[in-house]
Amino acid sequence: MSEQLLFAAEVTLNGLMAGVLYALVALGFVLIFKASGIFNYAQGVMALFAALTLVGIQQGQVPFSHLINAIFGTNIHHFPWQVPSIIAIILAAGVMVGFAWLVERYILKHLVGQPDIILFMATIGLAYFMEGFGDIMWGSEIKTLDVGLPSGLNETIDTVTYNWFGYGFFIDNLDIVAAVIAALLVAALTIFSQYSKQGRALRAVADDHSAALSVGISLRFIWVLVWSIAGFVALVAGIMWGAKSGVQFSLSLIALKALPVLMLGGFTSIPGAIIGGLIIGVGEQLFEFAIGPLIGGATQNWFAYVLALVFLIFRPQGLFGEKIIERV
Amino acid sequence: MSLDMNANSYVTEDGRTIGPVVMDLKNITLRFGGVVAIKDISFNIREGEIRAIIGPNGAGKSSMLNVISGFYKPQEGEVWFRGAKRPPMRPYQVAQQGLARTFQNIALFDGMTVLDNIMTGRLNHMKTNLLQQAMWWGKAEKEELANREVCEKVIDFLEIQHIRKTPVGRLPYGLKKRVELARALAAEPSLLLLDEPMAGMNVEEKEDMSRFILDMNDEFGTTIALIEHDMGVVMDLSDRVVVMDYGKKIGDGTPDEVRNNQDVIDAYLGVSHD
Amino acid sequence: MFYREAGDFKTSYRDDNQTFPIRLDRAGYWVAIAVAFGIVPFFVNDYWVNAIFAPFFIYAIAALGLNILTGYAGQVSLGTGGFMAVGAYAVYKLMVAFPEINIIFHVLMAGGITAVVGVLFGLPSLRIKGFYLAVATLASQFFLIWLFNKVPWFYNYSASGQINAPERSVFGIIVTGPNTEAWAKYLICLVFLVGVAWMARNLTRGMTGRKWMGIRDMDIAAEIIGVNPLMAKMTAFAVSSFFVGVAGALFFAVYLGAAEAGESFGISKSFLILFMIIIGGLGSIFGSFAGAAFMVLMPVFLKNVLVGGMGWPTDLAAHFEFMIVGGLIVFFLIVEPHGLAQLWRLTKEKLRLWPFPH
Amino acid sequence: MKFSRVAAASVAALMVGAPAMAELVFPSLSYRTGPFAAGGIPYADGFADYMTLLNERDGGVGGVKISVPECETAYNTEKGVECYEATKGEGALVYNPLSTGITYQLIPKATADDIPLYTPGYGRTSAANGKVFSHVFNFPANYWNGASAAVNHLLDINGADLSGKKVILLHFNGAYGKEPIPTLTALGEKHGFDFSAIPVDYPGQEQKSQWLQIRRERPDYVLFWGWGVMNQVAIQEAGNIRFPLENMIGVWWSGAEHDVKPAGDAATGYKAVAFHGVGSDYPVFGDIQKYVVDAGKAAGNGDNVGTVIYNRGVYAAMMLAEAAKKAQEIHGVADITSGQMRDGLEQLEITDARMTELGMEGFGPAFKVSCENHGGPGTAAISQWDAGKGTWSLISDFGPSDMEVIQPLIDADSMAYAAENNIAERCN
Repeated sequence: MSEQLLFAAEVTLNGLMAGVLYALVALGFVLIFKASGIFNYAQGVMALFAALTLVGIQQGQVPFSHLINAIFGTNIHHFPWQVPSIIAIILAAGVMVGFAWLVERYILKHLVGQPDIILFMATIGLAYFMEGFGDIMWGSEIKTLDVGLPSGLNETIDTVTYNWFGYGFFIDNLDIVAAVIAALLVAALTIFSQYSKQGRALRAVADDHSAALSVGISLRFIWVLVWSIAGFVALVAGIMWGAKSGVQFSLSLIALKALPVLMLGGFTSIPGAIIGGLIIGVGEQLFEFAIGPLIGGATQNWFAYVLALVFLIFRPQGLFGEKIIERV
Repeated sequence: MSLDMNANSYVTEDGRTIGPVVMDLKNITLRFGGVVAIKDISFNIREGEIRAIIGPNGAGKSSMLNVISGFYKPQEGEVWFRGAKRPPMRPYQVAQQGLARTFQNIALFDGMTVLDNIMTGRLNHMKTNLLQQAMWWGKAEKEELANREVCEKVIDFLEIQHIRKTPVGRLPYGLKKRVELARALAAEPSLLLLDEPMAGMNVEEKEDMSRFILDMNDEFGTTIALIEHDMGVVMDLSDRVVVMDYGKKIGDGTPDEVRNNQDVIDAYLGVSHD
Repeated sequence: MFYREAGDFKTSYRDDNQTFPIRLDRAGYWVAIAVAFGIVPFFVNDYWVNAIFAPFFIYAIAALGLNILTGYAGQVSLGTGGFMAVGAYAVYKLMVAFPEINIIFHVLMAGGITAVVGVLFGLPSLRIKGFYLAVATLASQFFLIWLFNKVPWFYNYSASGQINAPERSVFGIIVTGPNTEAWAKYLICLVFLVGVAWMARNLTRGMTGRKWMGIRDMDIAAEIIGVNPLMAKMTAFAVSSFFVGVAGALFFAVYLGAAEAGESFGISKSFLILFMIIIGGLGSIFGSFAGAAFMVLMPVFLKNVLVGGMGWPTDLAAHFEFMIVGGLIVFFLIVEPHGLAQLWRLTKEKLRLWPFPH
Repeated sequence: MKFSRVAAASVAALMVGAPAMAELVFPSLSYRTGPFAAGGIPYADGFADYMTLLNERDGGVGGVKISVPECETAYNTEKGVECYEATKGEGALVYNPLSTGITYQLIPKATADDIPLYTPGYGRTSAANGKVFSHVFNFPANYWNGASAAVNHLLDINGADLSGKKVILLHFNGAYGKEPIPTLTALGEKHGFDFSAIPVDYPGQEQKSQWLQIRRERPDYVLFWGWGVMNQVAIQEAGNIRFPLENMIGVWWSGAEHDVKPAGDAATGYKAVAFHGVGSDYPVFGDIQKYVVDAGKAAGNGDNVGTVIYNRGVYAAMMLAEAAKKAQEIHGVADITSGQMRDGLEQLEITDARMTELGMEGFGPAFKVSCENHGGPGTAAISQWDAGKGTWSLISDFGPSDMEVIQPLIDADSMAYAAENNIAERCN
């Protein structure tokens, strides 16, 4: 194989891995959109908030210490303990469930029946609120997240590919772990929605709101449930991205990576989110590899959007979205 | 009574003049995927008449109206308007030719006032460009006021002066129907399409609406094609009636002719098709 | 008791059509204009202009632009920052290339260039609707910023990629550059704002505005009654982008004096202006003003209260600001989806009946 | 509206509430929030803590107390402008906004207002030319010095021969990141190494393709100009692809503890250019601990003392305090104005003896500012990270940079600015 082809293959593989991470974020959007028709812009901030909470619990930080210190003139920062990762993850997931309940109780309940775009803008407001809230609760300095995930070059793949092609492929261990976890998550969600009572209710609501209501499914319960699941997905995404870069403000910007994935895959389709994520992941890496050097590079920020845009012009409902039928 | 349907124009019993054919539909077939909504239907609409399309639910009446107003493109057949075959065109171009319509599920612009809604009916009569409108003074204002006068006439005619400045979203159903009619009428259309103008109304409202339809036809000479499934009302109002069932035309003629048509009676009494 | 329409009979459609049908409103409007042009310029200092008036006026122009697109024509856009950048870079290139032409024309031409770009990026709106369109406009945001960063021609090959506004004057009064007097800066922004607001008002009360609102409220019905959706959407994109471009041009040339695409016109700018129109009121001229004033004044106010008044650390205050902005957006959407403008209208309606509530 | 009246009242209160007694006002335009908070917090803390130390230990400068009004910019230019205008009225002596974008806004404004700007290690590089930029000071070193220092280090470890070597600059795709490109291009021609640049767009969370490219091209050295989350990701990715980190050199804004810690042990050996000392092994930090932190007067929670960016804040504050002292000497008044402060900055002289006196022996170079040269000596050292010990250490002395290459670049860029803005040359 020629060298360029090998490089392209390596880039493609890495693009697939990156795509899995994008899909993970997009998954949270799809869940909420399916169940409630809300395009939840706050999903990225939820990932940040979940990761902040995880690190905060892990390191025994005192929540709101900044605020307490400012008001009472005290100087407290940490509890005298550290919490093991697994317990911290469970606690953080619990916080996300509580958060879901609060969102339903104080926001969604009051916005039932509003146009989609109003709901969308409400989630933008929610995102801002949570950003400030997360910072007040845990402080805005950068935090190192370590739950024991491996990272770095995968030796086996490197050696095997070197023996085959004379060029060792680079695959990040963290990406492999992320791919496995994402696969497990999707499998778990599928099983949950197929075989559990709540899952069936969830699918019923996604299918037809009013019909589901008429057979006695509590919409409010479903919303809390789905926001909790989305919160958990956000926690997983937050761990994956946070392990890469530390937990900080920029983590919330990963939402921007997921939006083109959604456009491509359709807002209502879980397979769409995954395949869309893979297409975007591979597409932007290959574009940067092949075309990037010709036009000066740093194309990742917009390429995904332009790709999705061009695609949408030809298929307005996305890859797996339901066909739009217009009526009067 | 003897009417020569093939003559270019004739005078009805009540003294109105019915002119030549305005709209001629020839062998229209419309399919959605595998479902045939309209199957090989032909009929025409004459100038000045009130033409009704009736039929049970799902007969394809609304689809027919949508074909006429250009929203659906039939797979087969031709639409002739004012003696010329209508080329494929977008709905707004159809409207520019002088068609106006109302909708079964009211399609008013909820965010605008009654007056603004009615003014939208005038949009094919307004010619100032973007720049002139941005500057307002002069042409744009003059045109706006001239068209406002037309709308005020329609408002007077339909007796909705008191709600002129009310946002449409706040109106009750019956008034909304009336505003929608006003919007269509304000366009001074050469053919007015009414999609179930009396659906969901009580008797009193129905009477009002019937009166407006007759007056419109009478005073402005507006050609009207309407869909309705209240047989009684239709028979009183219209000059000629098309009856549809399962996408097919099963009857066409004066109300009396239709009333005595065996197929029509079967369809309305629910005789099974085998 | 004095605020009512009784006794204020309209004898022509022209009178009935005016912007402020109530006499007191009309008077208030003229007083506000007179004060803004005749009195304030004599008292403003650098702080008031640079921290409050200039950003308020310029954001109000941008908010008017976005409100036309989103509030009137119903097309949600998250690309406002990118279009402001087009205005800014266009005015920079024009100012440098044609120093002999008056800056007013440069700003207007920058608006025109932005309008063309806006129409170009608005074309997909014919096929793509709702959220898909909102997300698609992000493509223009990211692409434009990347472009201005990447192509050195836009910043005249300067080492750092920053653009600096050279000194230009109108009727001999310097309006750009560091030596601009506070009042000159204030007045030039005000003149543009009044002009833009007047145009926005005219367009929205006439047939153009009705076409936009028709597309917004029910696009299919609008098309069937005769609105050409292509023309309606494209004029909305063009007019909106023109205003946003003017805002971007003023933002760079008059207000900041120096800019860099990613930093000054990033995605947060797009969101900021979207918030302005949500809080102020979608589909309302007054709302664009109210929203811009609110979003400019509130941080300054909060900072002075929390940091200046209560002695809190600046970071806490900044975090609170985020929470309050976010909370207010949610609050407004729940309580009053039509924003400050609607609250204002309701207040006036109450006032009209006062002191006899029935 | 009622609301605006309240706002107006509070603004007015803030503006009228100018200090009753004489104070030296050094506003701190900080960013403790937003995407760059990780760097903004320690810097603001260091800056404020040193000024507090002077107040507590020495009673201010020349007997006049110092006040450091802090204003949050969130690295946002408009907020920066607002902060500038808000604090200007309080009698601000000098601005140090820690943001290249805000600096560009303020250069013309501050010059017109006769207030100096002090931008050590950032801002507009060509402002080192005092003939054009009368009110801007960026001593002791700027970006181009930093680029040159990195190349000098490479020359050192390669026996002064870089010909045929491949050097890649991985940079933030914005004004700041593009600064070193002309210098490095020129140096590449001079020393015969093969130079190319790879941009990373804001925020830089995802750099896989850039690092795959680096892995393919196998450069000998990677130079790095990043800020914010880009730093952490880049160092981590470098470790991931097994790029030898001792061959990666960051600029001083890419060399703080929080940049390397997320990468863990893999970051050991990473180098960064520094223009001041690292660690807390200087007597001044003992004083800060004693007079400021232990007295509960620290700006932050005190655990930043001795970190790289904190030290930079301290260093900047020290320079300004020294310049204020100089200004007091020149003009013979204790309560100086911003114009006098400018004179103090222009005639500032830092000697080794004075550094020792300040408890900062060897923390930075000795130098003298002049009317022509506002950029100082342009010296810089190389520091290296040891993940095991968790500390940075200097592995070279503060060496000079290649002014032969840099000076023409400074002259060309500043002259272009002068021509564009009709500025007459000073100092003649």
